[in-house]
Amino acid sequence: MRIRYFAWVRERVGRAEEEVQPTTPIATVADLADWLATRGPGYEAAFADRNRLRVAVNQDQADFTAHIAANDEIAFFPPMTGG
Amino acid sequence: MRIRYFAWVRERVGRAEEEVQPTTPIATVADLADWLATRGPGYEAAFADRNRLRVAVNQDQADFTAHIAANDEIAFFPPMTGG
Amino acid sequence: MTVRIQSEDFDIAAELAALFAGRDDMGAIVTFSGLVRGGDVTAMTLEHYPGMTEKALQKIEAEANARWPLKATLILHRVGRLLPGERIVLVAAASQTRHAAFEAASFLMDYLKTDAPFWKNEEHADGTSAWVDARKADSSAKARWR
Amino acid sequence: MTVRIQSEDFDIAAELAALFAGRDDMGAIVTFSGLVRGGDVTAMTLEHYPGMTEKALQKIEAEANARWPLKATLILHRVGRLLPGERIVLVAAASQTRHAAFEAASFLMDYLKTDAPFWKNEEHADGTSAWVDARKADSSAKARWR
Repeated sequence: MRIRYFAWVRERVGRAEEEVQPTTPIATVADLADWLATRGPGYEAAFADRNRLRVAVNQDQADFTAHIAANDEIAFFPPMTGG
Repeated sequence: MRIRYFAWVRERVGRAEEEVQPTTPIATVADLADWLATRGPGYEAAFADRNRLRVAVNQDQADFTAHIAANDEIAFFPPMTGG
Repeated sequence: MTVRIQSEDFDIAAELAALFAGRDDMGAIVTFSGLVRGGDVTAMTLEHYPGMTEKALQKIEAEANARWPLKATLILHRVGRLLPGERIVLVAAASQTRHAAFEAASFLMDYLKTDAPFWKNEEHADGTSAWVDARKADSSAKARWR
Repeated sequence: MTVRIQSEDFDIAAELAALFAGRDDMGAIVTFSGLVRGGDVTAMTLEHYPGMTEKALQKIEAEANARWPLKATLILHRVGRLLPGERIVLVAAASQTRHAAFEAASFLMDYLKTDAPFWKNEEHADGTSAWVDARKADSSAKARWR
């Protein structure tokens, strides 16, 4: 699974992207977020408040209930502020 | 009184502007239009349908009931189509 | 606030650059450009009422500035004979927020269409020409700002 | 339909000229330019999600084209570090009628603000920097198009 982080999520996690192989069963984005949050204080801080996070699966907006598979690209970021 | 004509009003009247000294008493734009319409077939055609005419007095939009005086500049033209 | 009537073409980027030079207090700029449409029309001649035109446009511009917190406005209108694809009008409104800029630019155009003394004469492919009639849609567009 | 993400500045007139070159079927063109506002902000860095950004903008553009009879659309967004007064975004919508062009450009901006993966980080005069929070006003602006 390829994970990408943007803006303050990236800063808290300490990296822009990574390949992960979760050690717990992952069916949805929520499962993945739960597992990522256990990987250290930076991750914990990044995933502390899901209301402040937005998600994309394979570069399309999604939500925490979306089902994901091993080859998917999952991104976590704050609400967008373009324009 | 200085009179100005624009667009098809100008074409029908056959001139863009003129100085006139009406031979009947003129209190309002309507009085002036009545008098101008008697000045020939072109004028008659131009002033035949007042619903199709717009008026300005001293370069401000006005209507046929507006009072006018000897030194005023009165303009007659179709509805505006700028932009 | 700038109002200009001219027969020459204008350069949108240069006009905007001049208006906003040295300023960093405007986050949002909306422009409207009106072009001569082709098809059956081979040319269009714009007549206006010098003196009254500037007065009317300044009034329209002042009204927009009274309604929205604008940082700058521009109304540039060409007159004379124009060919299809040529620019007729450029309106710009700058504000801190995009909604004020969009609304003000739209307002300026709606008022300009009905309250500024311009008249269009179209030449057609068959050699005839005709004065363009005012559109009912333009008066109702203006009415929504009351 | 054109979507472009770039770090370099752009020339509004050149962009419009390229989009409309050789065409005389569009009477109305509305543009929106977003600029970095100064004041307390000394610089702004725009981060984005390459790949998803283009996809999201193309979706927004297709939606606008489905809703209004547009002749051309353009979305140009800069990324990287920008200074006050610099251009961030240019959106353009061309149609035969001005209302379609105004509405489409306004729609494109409202959707871009909420649905395109850009994030702004502001640097302040005191040396601190902060990520810009999404504004509630932007989600309600988007909601009016439902």
